[in-house]
Amino acid sequence: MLNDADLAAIAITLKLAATTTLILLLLGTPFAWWLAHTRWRYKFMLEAVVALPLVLPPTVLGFYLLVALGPQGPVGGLLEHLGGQPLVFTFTGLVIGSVLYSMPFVVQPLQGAFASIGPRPMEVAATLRASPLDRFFTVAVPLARSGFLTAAVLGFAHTVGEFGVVLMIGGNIPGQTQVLSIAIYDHVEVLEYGHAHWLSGGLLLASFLMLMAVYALNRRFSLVRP
Amino acid sequence: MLNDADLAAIAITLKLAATTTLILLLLGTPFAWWLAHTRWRYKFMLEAVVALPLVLPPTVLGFYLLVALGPQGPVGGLLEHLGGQPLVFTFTGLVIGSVLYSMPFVVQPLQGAFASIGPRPMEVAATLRASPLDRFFTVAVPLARSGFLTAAVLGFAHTVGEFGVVLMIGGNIPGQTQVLSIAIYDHVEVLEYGHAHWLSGGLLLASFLMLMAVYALNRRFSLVRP
Amino acid sequence: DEIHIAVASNFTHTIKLLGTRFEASSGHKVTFSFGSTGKHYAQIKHGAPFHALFAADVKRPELLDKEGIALPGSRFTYAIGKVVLWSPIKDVVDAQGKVLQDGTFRHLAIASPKLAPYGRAARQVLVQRGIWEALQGRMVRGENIGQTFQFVKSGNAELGFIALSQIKHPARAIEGSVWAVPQSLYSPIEQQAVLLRESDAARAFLTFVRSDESLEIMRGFGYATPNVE
Amino acid sequence: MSIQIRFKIDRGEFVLDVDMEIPDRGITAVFGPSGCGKTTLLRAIAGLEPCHDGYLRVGEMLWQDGAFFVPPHKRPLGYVFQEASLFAHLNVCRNLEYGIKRVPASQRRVSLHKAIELLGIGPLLEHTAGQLSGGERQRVAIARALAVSPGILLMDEPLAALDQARKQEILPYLESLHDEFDIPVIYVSHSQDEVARLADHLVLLEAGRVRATGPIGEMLTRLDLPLAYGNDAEALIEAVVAGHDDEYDLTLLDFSGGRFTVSRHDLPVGHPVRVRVIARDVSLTLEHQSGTSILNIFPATIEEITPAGSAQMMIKLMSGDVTLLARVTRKSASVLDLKPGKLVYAQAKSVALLS
Amino acid sequence: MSIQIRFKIDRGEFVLDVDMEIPDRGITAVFGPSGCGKTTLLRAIAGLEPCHDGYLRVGEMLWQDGAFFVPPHKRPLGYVFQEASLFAHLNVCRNLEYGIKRVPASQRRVSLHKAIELLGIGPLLEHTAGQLSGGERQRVAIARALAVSPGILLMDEPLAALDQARKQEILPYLESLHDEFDIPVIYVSHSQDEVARLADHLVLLEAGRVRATGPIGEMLTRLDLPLAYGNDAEALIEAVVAGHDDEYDLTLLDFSGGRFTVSRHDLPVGHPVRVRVIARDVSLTLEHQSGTSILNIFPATIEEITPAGSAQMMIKLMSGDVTLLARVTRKSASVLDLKPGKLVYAQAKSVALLS
Ligand SMILES: Nc1ncnc2c1ncn2[C@@H]1O[C@H](COP(=O)(O)OP(=O)(O)OP(=O)(O)O)[C@@H](O)[C@H]1O
Ligand SMILES: Nc1ncnc2c1ncn2[C@@H]1O[C@H](COP(=O)(O)OP(=O)(O)OP(=O)(O)O)[C@@H](O)[C@H]1O
Ligand SMILES: [Mg+2]
Ligand SMILES: [Mg+2]
Repeated sequence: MLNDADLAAIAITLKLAATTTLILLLLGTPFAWWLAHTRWRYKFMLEAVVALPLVLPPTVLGFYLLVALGPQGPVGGLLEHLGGQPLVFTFTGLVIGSVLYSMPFVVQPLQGAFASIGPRPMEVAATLRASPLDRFFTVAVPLARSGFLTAAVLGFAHTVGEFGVVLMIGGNIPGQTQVLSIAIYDHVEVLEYGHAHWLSGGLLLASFLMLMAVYALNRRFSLVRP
Repeated sequence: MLNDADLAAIAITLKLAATTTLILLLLGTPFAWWLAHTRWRYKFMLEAVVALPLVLPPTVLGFYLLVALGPQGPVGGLLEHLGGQPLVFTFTGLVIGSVLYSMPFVVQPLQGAFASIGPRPMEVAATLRASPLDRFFTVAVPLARSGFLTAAVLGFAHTVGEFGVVLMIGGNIPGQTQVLSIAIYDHVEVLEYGHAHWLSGGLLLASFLMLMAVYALNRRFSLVRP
Repeated sequence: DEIHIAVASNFTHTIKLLGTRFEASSGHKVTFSFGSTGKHYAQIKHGAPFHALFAADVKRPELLDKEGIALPGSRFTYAIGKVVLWSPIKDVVDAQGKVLQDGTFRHLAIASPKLAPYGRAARQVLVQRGIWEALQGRMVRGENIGQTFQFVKSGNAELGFIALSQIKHPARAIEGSVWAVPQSLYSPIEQQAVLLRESDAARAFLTFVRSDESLEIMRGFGYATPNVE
Repeated sequence: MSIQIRFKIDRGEFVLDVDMEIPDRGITAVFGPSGCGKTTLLRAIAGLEPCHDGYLRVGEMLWQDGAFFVPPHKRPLGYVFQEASLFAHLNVCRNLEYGIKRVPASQRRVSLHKAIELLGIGPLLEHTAGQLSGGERQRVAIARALAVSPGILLMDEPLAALDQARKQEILPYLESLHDEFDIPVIYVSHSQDEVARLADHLVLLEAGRVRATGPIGEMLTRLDLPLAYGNDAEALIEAVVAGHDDEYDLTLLDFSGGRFTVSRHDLPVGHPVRVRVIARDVSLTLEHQSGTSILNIFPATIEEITPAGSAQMMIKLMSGDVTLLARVTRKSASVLDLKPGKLVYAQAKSVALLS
Repeated sequence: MSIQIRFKIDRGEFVLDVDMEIPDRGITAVFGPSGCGKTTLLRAIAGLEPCHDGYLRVGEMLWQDGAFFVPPHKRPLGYVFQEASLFAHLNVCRNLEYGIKRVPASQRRVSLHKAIELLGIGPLLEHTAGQLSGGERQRVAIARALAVSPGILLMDEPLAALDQARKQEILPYLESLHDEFDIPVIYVSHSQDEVARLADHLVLLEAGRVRATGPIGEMLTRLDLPLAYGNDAEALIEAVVAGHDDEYDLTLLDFSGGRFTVSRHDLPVGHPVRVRVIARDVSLTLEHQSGTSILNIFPATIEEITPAGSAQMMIKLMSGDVTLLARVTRKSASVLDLKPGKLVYAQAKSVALLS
């Protein structure tokens, strides 16, 4: 049922979604924390910028990324100048695009979760000898658990389903940048419905199982909460 | 710079995003509240289902919606049987598709925000004579304000930028179902980059201004908070 | 050697078969990236690693040629698309396409005339018949010819202008009812290919595409073939 | 009428199992050690604690009977929670208004203005909950609960966070509430002092069960209850104002065993009052002594003597028909040869007029 | 060494402005009405309240001096917050362990085991914060703060939510902390009773400023401070154990004015103790009386007389070189003709041994 290209696409998709989610959590967490706590006057501008990539259709965003990251673009040009490899049509390029596009889905829930903790638990932890980083991980993160869950699920799922950006800056190269969503799209596009149903069904089922596991696990942990 | 079709597309886009966001908030709020408070054993399954549409590429989701809502599909067939109008290629169809696709972006932040309020404020309100609905609006909603903000921003922005689903079940009829994202996409596709830049730039600027206003307003209100 | 080729979506089935044959006979390996020609053009301009482009039209290959991105002299027409008016239901479409004037259909699907050559052809047909304006409100547009087909196939649009290649398969008969639109009603949908990078394998593949064996295959999938000079 | 309460709430290790009837007038104190179920009981009365098979009737209102259940917001009660519970999204003023708005104007009896003044929160009206000190928060919460003009007031240690001076201001006001508006109060406290000062009726909880319940005066002097053995063991005596001594600013109070002299309180002659005499403040002498600064000396008969620890004795006295408690060392009891039936003089060094 | 504190924190209507030096041994109580800035002061000491131009030295450790600032987690302190502050995501046991894990084993001095036992939270170790009663939460918070073996302990009304019996158990333990481990404690309270019982040193705050500071004994009997006029006005007396009366289970304590008799405490002869005599428990007689249950009678000279309200007088007495307070009615003062210099007998009905 699944040919080699499909299998490769699945592997790339998982790798892309996992990498993107990981990077988003890594970058998004401190950023969301900062947004939740800064008293900077103009933070509302930054908050607006975070949500901005969303309003562009993905293909169009992908197009602009292509221009920016391409050899004639500002980023790509600079990179080339410094002797780096170009980013477009590579897995790295895909990751950059996905990270940008899925950013708000990770940053916003985290920011909300951090803000709702309030200052008290962190103060308590400080009086119990926990350094800022220590208390961040042992207090803020567990208390913001539901925010992390939302962020991770939205970020991961959105990256799996994302397609326009990835198509544009990835170039749909089988085995390298062809992800599952594009593979399914291709099948639908050329009327290979049977194949598309299989892939979609499998994707849905796998995602459903994964999400269910995540939520069930979350439920088990949260039983400890008040 | 902008032709009539563009202007119509802008109007439809705004109408679609506003309608979708409104419907999502209306439906998503009670649903999120229920998810946040139920002790139903199997709620984790429902939580997984909510995030599921995300993992399908929008065009593919659109395709399945097209089939489901079409005259031979289960929903469309039933509707036709009951003497209703078909939904595909109508604004209503667009709304249905967008609602389904943007659902998790609204439900999940709301659920998180509701859960983090805890039971106490609602109990207090009950002892102050507030009926369940009353206290929901006067206590739960204001306390979950940041969740509503996140939900509305993500829902709105995602609908504006959404494109695959809308293209598929809208049929891209100018003045009826041609939204801005498709218009921009068309320009990029046929190398009318100048036009695309204008539209994208305008969209970005307008969105930026709107988001900034939202966040700045939010900041002003939240100054009252602890 | 391994070569990588960007191909317009409508040509997917055909080129896959060509690719398999080519690999068997030459020992090279070919991979394809399918997509809209507009995207491929943008990607090629920004450094996409394709060896060749099989476009859905003439315009983009011409541009690449002019801009000096394509290898000089490599551009050629590999196939000519045929437009049909199709419905999956029997007897909806008559052999003269009268249904367009008399029919009570709710939706007619076409590809976006702006984006897709098949859409442009559909418009030419309707303009010729003088019903382009009248049908505006009943027309739904697919982003590409694939989507247009889905509109019709799913029953949401009763009929639509699609590519013959979408319903014609060498091994199967055509379902439903169809009007094969006369070539005279629209300007030919020439699909051109260009070579983008120097590669013996790629040149070999382009040559293979022009072979009689290949042309036979293309005709089987519903394309007209250019007169080989 | 009365308040009838029957609840059984099972929480695993802890089970609240109460079945009691308390008066629906005056202040009923719920007293017991930490973790005995006081808060749980109050929550159940408010309808906040799910309890499938309970029974609750407050005066003529049936609030719960098995499956029949009046939801919390339909119960005309005021609740002061044990922990700060101000709405974080509203400032003090709007917190106060929240409940009032939901009470029909015709049912408003308590003056918000008065409550604000009394609780000293006037200058804080524009603050948010986060900008208040612990005591300030609690005071706002009290005012908020009062402002809904409740039919019954449930208070969970409302004064624990307040200083003595503030307590002294609020307590009389709470008392006046039930005098003026006839609002019964159920008052959770672990301060025997506060309880004696305020309560008319006492419910003694122990590990989720009612150990005893009854009028405060009786309960405080029952030598079979722990109340009589604490540092604050005391007797409450009903008396009436007999007159005033204008020269020394004193008030004279008559009870069946004699006359108390206390600092002046502006009450009309004949007004009934409650006087509190702490056991450790009462000394016994064999003769009526003079040349002492103690003004309150009464003849009394020893009723009962129980050891209170190894060095002390708790002595129950009858003066007239009034019970007094005195705590003396075993040595004194032995030296003075105290035994039931003996006539002694009880000297009460300090006597507090409560209401 | 000492603790030197200088803070100025401006919050608009409220300004905390303190500059004081307190001892770095024993228990220092911070006492004052609700909203006077006690919590703010404690938070500033912990480093939780931003204060740009403050100075704070604890013993030999400089914690703040203008821009120099030791962050809270590097200050070896224990903090019991005024409001419950358990981590909601951890059960009781893990709450307790949180701090301990972060203290090097070599610096652990306080036994968690002992603290758990004393605070009676052994059966609650598996509970989460939401499953605890108000008092239980507070007890866990105290144990958690103790368990980090702090160099200084900051406690914000730690016992307000606890019943008398529990307080009686915890107070001696807190005292033993500074005896055993030499941990200084800064203790916020609005209970004069608790303060007198516990504190060595007192800081009196009023509206953000230090009204007075000094050793507890001195502060309590200063007639220019409000402490001497409350219901709990009292004197603290240093005494030593003189012997025991085994027959009656009593302990005899000598001080320069005579000998106290109190319930037995198992202390060696010669052990220094602190005795508390509440002003309202002290009556004055002109003659030494007999036939009374009162055991503690001392000759004393009247030092100073001040009115306390319109009906009462506060009388400062010297017995030996010790100050006592007696509160009597103006009438008694007049009848007995009390005036400075006069010799009287002070009868202390009840006397509490504190440590
Ligand atoms: N964030 C803030 N903004 C403005 N004023 C504040 C803020 N926090 C506290 N205050 C005010 O500072 C004063 C001192 O507060 P603090 O919490 O130190 O009082 P406290 O002595 O601990 O009182 P309590 O005994 O009631 O706990 C109070 O009047 C309070 O209203
Ligand atoms: N959700 C819960 N699950 C299990 N046990 C609980 C839960 N909530 C409270 N308890 C237990 O129920 C008992 C009674 O709690 P409650 O809050 O009624 O005590 P309390 O008398 O108000 O004590 P305090 O004076 O300390 O506030 C406590 O032992 C507590 O540990
Ligand atoms: Mg309680
Ligand atoms: Mg405080």
